[in-house]
Formats: sequence, C-alpha cells, structure tokens
Amino acid sequence: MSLLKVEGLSKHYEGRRGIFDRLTGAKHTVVRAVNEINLTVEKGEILGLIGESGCGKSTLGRAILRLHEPTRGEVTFDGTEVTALDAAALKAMRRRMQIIFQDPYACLNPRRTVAEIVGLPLKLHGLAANDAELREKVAAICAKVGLKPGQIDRYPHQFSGGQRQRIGIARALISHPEFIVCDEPVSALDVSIQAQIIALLLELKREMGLTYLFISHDISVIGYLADRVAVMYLGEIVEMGPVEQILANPRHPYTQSLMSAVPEVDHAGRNKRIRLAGDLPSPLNPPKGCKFHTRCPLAIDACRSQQPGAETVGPGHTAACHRLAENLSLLDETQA
Amino acid sequence: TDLTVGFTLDANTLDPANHRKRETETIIRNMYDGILTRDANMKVVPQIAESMVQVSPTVYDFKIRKGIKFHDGSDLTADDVKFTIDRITEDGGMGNGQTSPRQSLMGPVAGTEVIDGDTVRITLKEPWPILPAMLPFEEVVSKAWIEKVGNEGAATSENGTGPFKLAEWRKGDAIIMDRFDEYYGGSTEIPPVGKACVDRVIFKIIPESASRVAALLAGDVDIINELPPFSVKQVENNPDTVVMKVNGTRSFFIAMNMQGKYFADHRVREAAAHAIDKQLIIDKILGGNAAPIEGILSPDAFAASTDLHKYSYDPELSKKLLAEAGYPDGIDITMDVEGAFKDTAEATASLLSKAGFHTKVVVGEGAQLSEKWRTKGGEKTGDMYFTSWGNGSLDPFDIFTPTHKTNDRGNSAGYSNPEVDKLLDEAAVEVDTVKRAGMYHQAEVIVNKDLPYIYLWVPADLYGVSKRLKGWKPSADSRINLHDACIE
Amino acid sequence: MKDALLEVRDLRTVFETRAGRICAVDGVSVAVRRGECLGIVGESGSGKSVTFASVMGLVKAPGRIESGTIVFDGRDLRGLSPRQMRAVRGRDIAMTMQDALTALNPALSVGEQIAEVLEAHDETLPARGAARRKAIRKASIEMLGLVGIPSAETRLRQYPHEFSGGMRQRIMIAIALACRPKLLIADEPTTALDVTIQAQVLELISDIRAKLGMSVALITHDLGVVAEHCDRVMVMYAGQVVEEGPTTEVIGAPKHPYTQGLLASIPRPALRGQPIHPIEGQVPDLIGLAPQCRFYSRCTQRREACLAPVEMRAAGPAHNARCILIGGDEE
Amino acid sequence: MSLAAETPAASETILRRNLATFTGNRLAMLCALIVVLFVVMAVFAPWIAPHDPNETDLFRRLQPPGWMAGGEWSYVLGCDALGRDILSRIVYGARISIFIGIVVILVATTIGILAGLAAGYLRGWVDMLISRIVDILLGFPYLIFAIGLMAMMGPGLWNIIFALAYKEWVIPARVVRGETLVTRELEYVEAARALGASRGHIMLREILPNVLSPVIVVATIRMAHVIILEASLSFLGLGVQPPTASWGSMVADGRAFMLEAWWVSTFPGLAILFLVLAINVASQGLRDAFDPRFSE
Amino acid sequence: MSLSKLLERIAQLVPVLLGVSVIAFTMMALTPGDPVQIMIGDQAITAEQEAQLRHDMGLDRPMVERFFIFLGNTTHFDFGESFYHKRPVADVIAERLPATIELSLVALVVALATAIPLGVLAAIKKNSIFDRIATVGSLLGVSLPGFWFGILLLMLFAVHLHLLPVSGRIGFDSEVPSVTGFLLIDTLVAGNMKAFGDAVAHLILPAITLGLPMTAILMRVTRTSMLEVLRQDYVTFADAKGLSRRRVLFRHALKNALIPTVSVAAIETGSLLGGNMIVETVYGWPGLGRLVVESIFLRNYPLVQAAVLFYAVTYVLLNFVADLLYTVLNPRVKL
Ligand SMILES: Nc1ncnc2c1ncn2[C@@H]1O[C@H](COP(=O)(O)OP(=O)(O)OP(=O)(O)O)[C@@H](O)[C@H]1O
Ligand SMILES: Nc1ncnc2c1ncn2[C@@H]1O[C@H](COP(=O)(O)OP(=O)(O)OP(=O)(O)O)[C@@H](O)[C@H]1O
Ligand SMILES: [Mg+2]
Ligand SMILES: [Mg+2]
Repeated sequence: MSLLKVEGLSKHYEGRRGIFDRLTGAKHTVVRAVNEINLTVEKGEILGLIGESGCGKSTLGRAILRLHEPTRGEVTFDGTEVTALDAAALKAMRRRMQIIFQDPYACLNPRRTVAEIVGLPLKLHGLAANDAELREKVAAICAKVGLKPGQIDRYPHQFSGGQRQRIGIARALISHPEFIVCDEPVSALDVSIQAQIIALLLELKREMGLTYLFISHDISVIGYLADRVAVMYLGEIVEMGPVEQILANPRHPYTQSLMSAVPEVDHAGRNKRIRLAGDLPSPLNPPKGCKFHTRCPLAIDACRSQQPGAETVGPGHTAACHRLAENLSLLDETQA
Repeated sequence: TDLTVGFTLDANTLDPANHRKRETETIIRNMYDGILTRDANMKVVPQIAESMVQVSPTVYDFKIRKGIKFHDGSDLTADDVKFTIDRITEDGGMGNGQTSPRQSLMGPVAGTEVIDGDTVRITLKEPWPILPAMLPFEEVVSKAWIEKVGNEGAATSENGTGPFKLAEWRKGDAIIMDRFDEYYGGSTEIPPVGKACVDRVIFKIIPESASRVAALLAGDVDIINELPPFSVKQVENNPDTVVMKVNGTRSFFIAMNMQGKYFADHRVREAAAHAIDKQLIIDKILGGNAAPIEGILSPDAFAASTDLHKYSYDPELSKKLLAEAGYPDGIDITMDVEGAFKDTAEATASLLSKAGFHTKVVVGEGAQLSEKWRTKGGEKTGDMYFTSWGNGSLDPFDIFTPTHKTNDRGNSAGYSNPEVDKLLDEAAVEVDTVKRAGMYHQAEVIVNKDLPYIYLWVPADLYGVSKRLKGWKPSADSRINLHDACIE
Repeated sequence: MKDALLEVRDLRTVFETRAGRICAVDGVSVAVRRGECLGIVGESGSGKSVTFASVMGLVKAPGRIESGTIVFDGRDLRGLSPRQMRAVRGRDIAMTMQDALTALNPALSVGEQIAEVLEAHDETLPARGAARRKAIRKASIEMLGLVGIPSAETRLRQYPHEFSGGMRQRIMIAIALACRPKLLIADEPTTALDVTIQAQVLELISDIRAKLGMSVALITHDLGVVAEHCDRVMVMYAGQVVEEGPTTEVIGAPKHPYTQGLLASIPRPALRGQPIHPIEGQVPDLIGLAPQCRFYSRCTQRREACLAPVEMRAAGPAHNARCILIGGDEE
Repeated sequence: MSLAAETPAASETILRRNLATFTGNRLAMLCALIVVLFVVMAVFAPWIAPHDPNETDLFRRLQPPGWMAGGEWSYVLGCDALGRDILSRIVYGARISIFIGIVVILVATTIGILAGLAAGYLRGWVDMLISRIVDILLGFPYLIFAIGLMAMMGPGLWNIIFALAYKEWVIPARVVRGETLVTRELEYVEAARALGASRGHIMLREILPNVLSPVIVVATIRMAHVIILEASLSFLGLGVQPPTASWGSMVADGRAFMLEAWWVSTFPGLAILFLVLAINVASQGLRDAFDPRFSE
Repeated sequence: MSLSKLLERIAQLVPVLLGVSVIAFTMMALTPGDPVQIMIGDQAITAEQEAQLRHDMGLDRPMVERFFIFLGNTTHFDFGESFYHKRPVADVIAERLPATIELSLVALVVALATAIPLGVLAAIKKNSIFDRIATVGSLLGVSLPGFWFGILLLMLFAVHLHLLPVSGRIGFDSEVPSVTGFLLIDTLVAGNMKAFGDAVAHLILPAITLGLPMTAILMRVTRTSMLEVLRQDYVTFADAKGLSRRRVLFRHALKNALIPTVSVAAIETGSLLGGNMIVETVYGWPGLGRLVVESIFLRNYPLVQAAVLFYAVTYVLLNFVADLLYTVLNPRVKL
C-alpha cells in the first residue's frame, strides 16, 4: 500500500462577493488553484512536483496536509483518511506529516529563539517530559542538521539563509515524521548553499527513512533527487512518471518545452530550443479543454474543447494529451 | 454710526413667545417692545400700553397707544396685543397644538379681551399681584404677520415695534440691526423719547470671556456683558474703556441638606454660616462687586429686609458649635457646584475646611445637579450645594417661594416650615403691597433663624464699555437696551 | 583593452553603515568589449549589482565610490558632473533591474514611462508640439513591437500591474533600449521569471543585441544562463573578481577553486545517485575582512600562502583567476 | 557536517538590539529621560511640591512669579486665582495627566490587541463584527464622544479614563488587525499550524509578539494624544474634580486671566507641551528603533 | 468603478450610521438631566405646564418609541426640532455648517500645502539641519495643546499687536450677500476684495490653530513615505533612465508617496471637523462644533443626534473621497 494516496483533490479559492454582487447574481471569482489531482507516494520515495509559478504546487502540498482545507477529494495517509479527521486526530496526525518551507526568512518566527522554534512540536504534542529533556532533544536534532549546540539560544535573524533553512528542517524533523512536503526548500538559496541543503535532505532521508513530496520549479534539482516526477500545469497534473522516463522521454508537450527551456551548463551551444509563446493563463479564467492549448504548438481543435484524461504511456508513466498516440516531439515540430 | 455689543450667547430664536432664555430676550427686546417695560431703576413703566389700570385683584386693563407701527409698516392695534398674550397663555396657543414655553411666566391668566377698541383686558383666575412685574418680559407681535409667516418665519425674522429692525442674522456669529426710522419713540417715562440714536447695532457673539474683554480692549466692540470681576482693572486702566455696573438680581447661597446626616442639626448649619468670610471672597474674588446678603432677597428686591441677623465670620465659634453638635474633629462633606462658580465655591470650601468642615468640591453639570438637588420633595443626597437663583422681576414671589416653600421646585435644602409656607402662600396673592411686604419680612426673619441656606451675596452685573458710548446705562434685569445709546 | 567599450579599473565602493564599513566592491577591474555579452556570476552579496551601480553613478548614500577609474567609450565617467552623468544614463548606458514589478513605477502608465526616456534623451525628435508628441508615440509603439508586445497602441495606456511578469520584463527592456544605448546592463533579468518565460526574455536580449550591435553586461547567478548566452564570464566572490575569461574556458576548465566548487554543486540529472559536493560554509561577512584570500575559509585546497593578499593571475591568453595555485609558483 | 564560518553576532536578542539603537539616539534618550523625570515628579509629588497644592490663600490671588514685581521666590511660578502655588499644582497635576495617559493606553491597548488579533486572525463574522464597531466608533468625533460619555457618567477620574478608553482601543485594534492580516499569511504561522498548534497559541504566541512593536510605537504616540485629550476635556469643564489639579483644567481656569495674569495658564500649558513633546520625541526614537519600516 | 461597488459602499454606510445613531441616542437618553428642567431654569411653572412642554418636545413617550420615531424620521432626513431653537434641527445645523466646513477646509488646504513640500524637502535633505528643524517642528506641532496655543496666538496677534481680529468670521463693514455660505467664496462672488481680505484675516488664527497638528502629522507621513518611496527600485530605475531630478522626485516619487498622505489626511480631516469645538470656542467661530457641545450640555437631543450623524456621514464620505483619490494615485487599486 502506498504511504500517501491523493484522490480527486481540489482546492478552489473563492473570491469575496459583495452584497450587491450576490443580489445581482454576479459570479463568484473562483481561483481553481488545484483541480482533481490523483497521485500516490510510496514509502521511502521522493516524488518531485514541478511546474511554473502559480500552477498550484504549494496549494497542493498544503491541501494534502490540510493546512488549507481542500475543497474536494480525499487524502489517505498510511491507511487513515486525513481529510476525514477531526481536529484532535488531525493534530495527532501532524506529528507524522510535516512541511518545510521555501522562504527561510518568513518561516521562522523572528521573536523566538531556535530552541523555542525547534522545540515547539515537542511542547505541542507533549513529547518532552521537562525542559531539560526538551533542550536535549532540540540540541540533538540541531546537531543532526548541522547547527552548533551553542547556537540554539539565538534568534533567527542571527543566522544566514542556509542556516535558517536548517532550523526549519530541524523543526519539521523533531517529531519524527514519516512524510515531509518540501515546498521549494532550496529555491531561495544561493547555488553553493542550495547544494548543502540538498545533500542534507538526502542524508536525512536515508538515515530516518523519510518520504518526501519535493516541490521545485528547477528541473535540474528534481532530476537529480526525485524518484518519480509529477508535472503540473494550471492546477492539474499533465504528466507523471519515473524520473528517468520523464527526462529521457517526456510525452506531454508542456513537459517537453519545460525541459528544453532550462539553461544548462552542459548544453552550452545547444541550438535546439522550443519557444513557448505567451504566459501561464490566469487560474481565474482557465482555458476550456486542455489547459495548455493556448500555448501549445501542437494544439488541434479537440484540445480546445475537450479535456484530455491521463493515459498510461509507459510503466508507471502517465500523461494527459490528445495527441499522445501520434508520439510527436515538439522539438521536431518547431524546428521543422 | 455702528454700535457693537460683545455678547455672550446668540439668540435661540427671534420669536418672542417661543424661548426661555434671558440672552435671547435681551436681543429680541431691541426689536420688539412690550406692553410694559422697566426703566433703569427697575421701575415698571408702560411702553406700548399708554396706561395700566388694575380693575380688581384679578382684572387688569391696558390702554394701547395709538400710532405705533410695526417694522413692516402696519399699525399696531389692541388685537395684536390680545393675540400676543393669547399666543403665550392659551394652551395650544402657538398653533399645531403647541403651547408657548413662556406660558408659566404669565401666571394664572384666564383670558384676554379687547374692550372698547383700544383697551386690552387681562383676567386672572386668581389674584397674582406680580403680573405687572412679569409683563415686561413679553413682547408684542403682529397678528397678521404671525399668521402670514407662521412660527417658522417668526423664529428667524422679526416684525416688532422696537427701535431697531433686523438687518441680518449671522447665526452663531452676530445679529445686525438697523435703526427703525418710524419708531414711535418708546416709553414716555424713559427719556429721551424718539428714534434710536445709532444707525446700526450689532450683537456680536463672543462666548469666551477673555476674548470678549480682548475685543473690547481692541476697540472691536463698544459694550461687553458679563465682564469678569478680575478684568475690571484691565478695562479701567485702558484709556478708552470704563466699567459700568449695576446691582444684579441673582442671589447666591449654599443649600445645606436638612434631610442629611449632618445638616439636620441647626448647630451644624450655624457653624457653617459662621465659617464663611463673605466679605473676603467678595473683595478678593468678586473684586468687591457684590452685596452680601443674610436672606434670600437681593437688597433691591421688593420687601427685602435690611435688619436681619448677621452670621459673622468666626471660625472658632464654628468649631465650637461643631464640637457641641458632636463633631469635635470636624466633618467630611462634599459641596456640589456648577463649573461656572467653581472658583468662588472652592474659596468658600477652603474657608469651611479651615473651620472643621472638610469640604470636597464636586463640580457637576447644571442639568445633573438640579436633578440631584431640586427634587421637589423627593429624596435628597449630598451635603452642600453651592447655587444661585435668579430674580429678574425682583419680586420675592419668584425667588422666595420656590426656594423656601416645602417641597417647592427650588427648595434644595429640603427646608420645611409650615409657618413660612403659609406666609409665602398668602403673600403671593396679597394685593396690599404693605401687608405683602410685612409678610415677606416676617418670613425672612424666620428663615434667617432656621438657616436652611447660607446666604452669600448678590453680585453686581459688570459691563465693559467704550468711552465713545454715551447715554447708555446697564439695567438690573441684565437687558441691554440700546434705544438711548449714542456713539461719539 | 583596445576594443573595450567600458573599462573599469580597480574600482572600490564602500558602504559606511552603523555596523561598520562594508567594502562591497574591492578592487574590481572589468572590461566590456563592443558587441560582446559579458556574464557576471556570483553568489548573493558578492558585489555584482554594486559594481554596475557604480558604473551608472547610482550608488546612493551611505555608499560611495572610493577609488578606481571608469572609462566609457573614451570618457572618464567619474569626472562627469551629475548633469552630464544623467545625459549618459539611459542614452549611452542603459540598465534593467532584477524585479520588473518593482522597477516599473506602478502609478504611471507604461506609455509615459517609455516616453519620458525619449523625452529626456532623443535629440532627433522634433523640438516641440504635436509633432514631437507624435514622434514619441511612434517610437514607443515601435519599441514595444521590438520586444514582442502585441497591440502596442492600447498597451501604452495600461499600467504595469496589468501586464504579466514576462511582459513587464520586456517593457523594462524596451525602456532601456529606447535610445539605442551602446551598453545594456541587465541585472538578473530573469531570476524572478519562470523557465519558459526566462528563455523568451534571454532570447530577446540576444536577438536585440545582434540587431543593434550593442554590448551587454548580464548579471546572473545561474551558470547555465551564462553558458548559453555569454561570450565571456566574470566570477565574483565577496567583492572581488576571482576568475574571468571566455565562457567555454571558465566553465569547461575552471581555474579557481570557487568556480570549480560552484560548478560541482549544481545538481544535475546526470549526477543522479552520486553525492554532490557542496562548497561548505558560507560567504564571509564583508565587514572587517582580513587581507587574505577571501575564499580561504571554504577552500578545500587552502594553504598557508593563501593568508597573504592574492592577486589575479593569468591562466590562459584571456583567462585570469585569483588563486595562488595558478601558474605553478605555489609555495 | 560543520559550518566553517560563524555568524557575527553574539547572543543578543532583538529587544536588546532595538534598545541599543534606541539608546544610541541621543535626543530620544534625553526625551525619555524627561518623561521619566515627569513620572518621578508625579510619584514623589508630596516631597517635591513646595506647598500644599490645594492650600488656598486669597491674599495671594494671582500673585506673579518670583522674578516679577510682587512675586515671591517661595512661589516661583506664582499663584492662581485662589492663591494656590502654581508650581505645586503642576507637580501634582503630573499625577493626573500621566496616570490617565498610562491607564487609558494600557486599557485601550489591551482591548485593542485582543480585538485586533481576533478580527485579523479569525476573520469571518468576528472580523465583520469588530470592524463594524471600529467603523462606528471612528465615525464618531472623538471629543464629542468623550463629552457625551462624560455628560452621561458624570465627572470623575475613572469616568474620564473610561470615556477616553472607549474610543481609544479602536486605534491599536486597527493597527493590530492590519498587522495580523499580514502576519497570519507568513510561513511561520503556517508552520505552527502544521505542527498542530491551536488558534490561541498561534494568536498569542506566534502573532502577538510580532505585532507588538508597532503597537508599542502607536501606544506611545497615542499616550501623548490622550494627555492632550484629557486636558481638552478639563478645558471644557469635564475634567477631574477640584481641587485636584489637572494641567488641562489649570489652563482652562487660567485662560480667563490671560490678560492680567498670564502665568496662571501659561505654565501648565508649557508643562503639557513639554511632557507631550518628550513622549512624542521618545516614541519617534522607539519607532525608529523598533519598527525599521517607519524609520529611514 | 463599477455600480455594484458603489452601491456596496453606500450599503456599508448603513450599519455605521445605524450604529452611530444607536450610540448617540442611548448616550443622550442615559444622560441624566431633563431638557425641560434646563429650559425652565429657576422660573415658575405648574406641573401641567411642564407636562405640556414635555409633550411638545416629544419627551413624554417611552424611550424605545422615541428611538424608532427618531430612526423613522431620519430615513427621510427629518431630524426633528431643536428644543431651544424651535426650528428644524437640519436648518439650525445647516446654518452653522458653512463656518465649520470653511474653517476645516482652509485648515486642511493650509496643512496640505505646507506639509507636503516640507515633507518632501525633509526627505530629500534627510538628516540635514532643515530635516532636523522640520522634525522637531512637527513634533512640536502635534504636542501643542490647541486650546492653550489658540489663546496664546490670540493674545499675541489680536490683543497685543492688533494685527488680526479677535473673533468671528468677518467684520461688519463688509456685508456680502450669502450665496454659498462660504465667506471666502461669497466675498469673491460679490467682487468685494476688501471683504475677502477681512474674511481671510479672520480665518488666519483659527486655521493655524486647527491646522497645525495636522500639518505636523502630514509632514511626517509625507517624509516617511517619501523616504520609503525613494528607496524603491522604480526610483532607481528612473534615475538609471537619466531623467531630470525634478521629474524623478515629483513625477515618480511623490505621486506614490502621496498615497499614505491621502489616507491620513482623510482620517485627520474627520477629526478636524469633529474636533474643532475647541478652536471655535477660543475664537468665537460660529461653527457646528460649539453648537454641538452646547447642545450636549443643554440636552438638546435632536440636535446632538443629527450632528453626530452628520459627522459620521462626513467621515465615511471623506474616506470615500480618499479611496477615489487612491485610484488616481495608484492605478492598482480599483474600487
Ligand atoms: N489564499 C489564496 N487565496 C486565493 N488564491 C490563492 C491563495 N493562495 C494561492 N492562490 C492562487 O492559487 C494559485 C496557485 O498558487 P500556488 O501558491 O499553489 O502556486 P505555486 O505553484 O506554489 O507557485 P510558486 O512557484 O510561485 O510558489 C495561484 O494563482 C495563486 O494566486
Ligand atoms: N545600501 C547599502 N547599504 C549597505 N550595504 C550595502 C548596500 N547596498 C549593497 N550593500 C552591500 O554590498 C554588498 C554587495 O551587494 P550587491 O547588491 O552588489 O550584491 P549582488 O552580488 O548584486 O547580490 P544579489 O545577487 O543578491 O543581487 C552586499 O553584501 C551588501 O551588504
Ligand atoms: Mg509555491
Ligand atoms: Mg544584485
């Protein structure tokens, strides 16, 4: 059984409607941030989640943890339906499911010391008998993420970005969770620091047997550490599969263009490039049919009216596109 | 020429029958004349009436002068006078079921009629000897005009018979009046008779007393009312201004709660009376501009007694009396007072404190204090109430009765003496003035002994006046009549 | 360098702050040749932006240029009066900024923001009146067209918030290029953008560079971008240039341990399963630096000699690096 | 895994750092000192005041200050209309002004913080309700509201405090609500939620400490304001009871004598000015130190 | 702005006005003191006459009924009759309004006209002597108790120097027909420059006393937001474009910096209107504030209630105007 199973998960943000909008029957402004997502995460694996800014990656991560109450759908964690838990049970469940945030500055309360921040889960869940034990545990986990014991009584502003990210990781790990949503934990960091954190996360995973949902917009990072990848576009997963498959043989035109847009040191002088026109459409008024058709060079009439369903294109590899059967490559199309 | 008066308050309305405010009347009085009026010595004299005859204790006849014109040019008739009085005295007399708020000022009027063309007869339900003293408070309006413009029109415009007619009313700022050139001349008993002297008079509203004084010193205004006593020197030292004063009609006194714990005891009241050095306060705070009193009546009032026992300033005696009453260490009391009289009350309180009455002054708002003290027989709380009572008519009826009759509206002390009640009731309807005066004297003597109040003083009304001004004198009823005033 | 458009020598820019004196740019020498694209890479705070703000004369208090020469097209920019400098800015040297959302004035229409540069610098315009306005309008529309924004006429009336991130970046580029500058300083033009949009914008800059024959200084911390777009690259670390040279050489055979570490720490799908080797530690604080190799504390190959000041050394014909390991004369 | 480079700072707290910034500001420090002096003066009034502030002596009525003809040095600042020593009354008056200032601000800030936190964090109908109340109270002119309340409740020290606090809480509430709306979206709040923290914990332990510094800044500025408001109420005759001295009522009582005895209202007026100015300058310093967004 | 948003704004007024009405009504109703008693004072009255008066004033009905009558009448702009003026309250207020509005507006304009340039200058010359003086000056401005300062000004300029008039809105030599009620406008309409000068002379001291704290606050706000804006990337970018200093400062920076100034000005104008009874008292200015305070003391319920409603409406409208101004200054904001 998968550790985490997400079925038909949606999260819609409803805009405020004034009295008169209601009287005149004006429509809600609804942001369909996440739409009908199905995915599973196996124990011990890293599922990479990739997509452009605003496509709903963070929302999905938070909806899974019920940090944002999902609009529809089910999340099952280790056999328990998270979406059906009451407040007390949910609190207990939060020991087991944690999150690491993108912004190392905003994710730590500036008015609390490291010991307080990292020790908070122990306090909340009554995991430490007394202060001494709490400090001991905090010191231990801090050491594990590479912070010095002498630093635990300092405030976040006294640390650099990379160190702050370590504090955030320590906080997520101290209650010994099994599953962690990593919401772009490295994108705010400099290259050299980024590598430190990635190495740390991999090491911790190995040591503690963790499972990650790893969100990033950087294909290189995902390609380096994920076991499987899900590609999101405008609130939906357009392609999902083992990382080697996706890298070597992306089937969805969006995945293909994403890959080719990444500037890479190794590919210097590459002259093949898929140039996508336009920007990500607004989730307020998502296009009908296939969400990608407005930017897709391969779009046909069907794409404009019908939404494609996910089809299996390889072992564990699915994609949602009307033209999968033709096995086209965008590169060929646009270079022609 | 213009004459400007720096005046404390704006008129509420210009309708003579629809207000209850002295200041409003002062302004209105320069545009409207009354049936009767007073001269500078407070003597009641005819104005629009040519003469007054008391036919019986309850019937008065007024012969109306001929040739008086309203400002709109129409002639004044006896009908207008009847209309004026009916409008005030009849229930619903204002129209729309409204009754004039001035009704109660006219006592028990039963009705008015016009007899033989130019005589107006007022009939009373019961004898009320002070009707002539009260009539100067009312002004005559034109029936036709009121019927034309209605109460709304009368509130903001005027059509009187007075020496000035309204030019402009800048609400809250000033009322500007022009001379009425067809003025009949005013009361024949107050010379000079004739048109007003100045072309234009302006009542400029300056509520702050310091600003009012400043305006006078700066030459912006020619007369200011309510000159504060401490500014007298300033005004006198200024080469262009002088102070004018006139005996006031408002008596100040301290009510002692006779239903309370301490002041039910006569010795305590007496002790309090001896604790206060009236003359000191009059000299130091009121600048000497007040007359001490030993009874409620002002020295100028009808039947005021001059031979009442004086409770001299004697703090030792106070302490002794207090000790006798069982309070050798003195007592802790509060003294309620309205903000306006705070300083004199505090000075009084400090004198009381020195004599063993440890007095805390509590400043309250007029509305709240009258609810607390003027309970008309209801329960009373509190110890002392530093207050005053105005008596524009200078008739004891209007001050003695309300403050001393059992459970009457102004009886803050909760005083009750059947003998005094009886005297006051009888005096109110006694037509023989000598007898009436005797009754009041008798009552004063009793009250002076019973001591429900500590009678303090009657302050003089002070005016600051420019030396350019001639022919004007202040009046004890605090009116400012500008008919005779001239500017050099 | 004889064909250098911009030549900066020994630039030192400092900030006097309450905490102490920050030497943000410490003896930086840089040259941008005519028509070339120079990439400047380095971690956050390494002095990339301040170096070019110094060139533009835009260092604001508490910062100031302490020493160095800045020669642009034969003119010494440091000797110019503020007024003369303003004439250079926007006309000869233009700049785009990292975040287009904050760099475009939210209160002014896009049209006005383009027009005002033309108004300020373009001498070919008619002197005044309707003709001038018309000419400016025409030029503005042309610029928006150049950066690929359709229906420019209506777009000119709109405000920055009505555009997407990529479009804003293009508008900023349009503004920068309005007077056909000789040098474009592009300060992290794509960091805030998504990869697909980033590709569009970078391609646009390359296209225009070719079309107008201008030089570009492309500031970034993405080595991939440099690899794909720049002729030469300069690596900065803690206020100093640590390595510079042709892109292929620097990326293909980096000489400085920092550059090497940087390249090694980029996670790449190719390295799946293998451990990456991050540079340990972090960038030193710029206050009170010792006169030693700035990379000393993080360097895996550090030795005693690194504790003395280290100068740039030639590592190839046009390739220099600031490391004692170069040239074999290590002690 | 080790970190070679160390962060520079020793173990200092934000508070200490802010205080250091604040103490570095000489003018602000001076003014803070003046405020402290005023407080000391208020607390030790009986030992400082040369005379009994309520001791009237009609023979000293409107006696000029010591240095003027007719003045006495033992009554340095002269006497008021009842011959009371103005200096002593100012010293005692500080008690009223400062007490009212502090209590009103404490009460209002406490209420305001709770209301603002609830509105900003809980949103929904709580926010709706609180925001409407805030709107209503804001629509009410301050002085008219206070005068109305004073008329309703009658005079008295505590009534003044109520009358002012009733409306004053709205200001910190608005500030806190605004800050909370921003802070609640920050990731550390989300992190606390993800860890299973309760709403109470999040509001009081995570958000509150972070919205406190603007509140402190606003509170000091408002304290200056409240002191003037109290004085204004006293000026309109709705202040504390005599003979208790309040600066506002001293100015009010003295204004009538402005022409003949300027000292009666000028010295208490200056006292208000100095205290309020000192609080304002000090709070400006606080603001620069605690809320860098406001400072340059 | 869309119609529905406009309607929404108006709808928001309703709960505020209702709340203000309820508070104003209950506050007055709970205040001890009887208007009839106050009106009668010391004078004689019989119980029937008193009952009659109370009836005429509408005070003989139960409180709840009075409240609903008040609400009902208010909906069609009938605020009842002033107890003492015996005229519709709306008329009495309307007569006093021009004075109050004129004074407040002039104070506002003076405040804005001095605060904005000073604030900008202080921001540009940050930490200069000028900045320091302006900072201290503005702190002084907010720290001066208006009632005391007003008296000082009055004593100095009117009494001792005789430069300016002591009180009132205009002298009596200059009569102008009332067109708008705003004397500055009326005198100009009448073409009477002497009267205009006179009206200005009367306005100077009250406007300074009233406007000074506001000037101080607005100056600080402008300075702070200007400094904030000057740090923004778009200002740097504008500099990088080689624009003239003037254009950068005024077109790019100031337009954005004014946004907080506008919202603070809206709030402060509300307090100008509602807070000027002190200034009106000191300078004998025939405005609404003084009337309202007098009316509270006299328990003139209808007038107080109507005036408070007026203030609330003004407050909401001012904020509305500020919102409209926002959209001009900041196109991101849409109503
Ligand atoms: N609280 C919210 N209320 C309304 N809309 C929201 C909210 N949070 C997110 N959205 C919208 O939902 C969409 C998805 O947002 P989300 O933050 O999940 O994107 P993302 O993929 O994480 O983007 P990024 O890479 O920028 O972090 C966006 O259009 C965003 O505007
Ligand atoms: N206004 C300033 N005041 C104080 N120090 C400053 C200021 N601006 C820059 N610095 C300092 O100068 C150094 C270099 O800054 P710079 O902006 O050039 O870095 P950068 O390489 O552009 O970094 P990034 O990639 O983050 O843009 C920083 O360490 C910073 O501390
Ligand atoms: Mg995200
Ligand atoms: Mg930079």
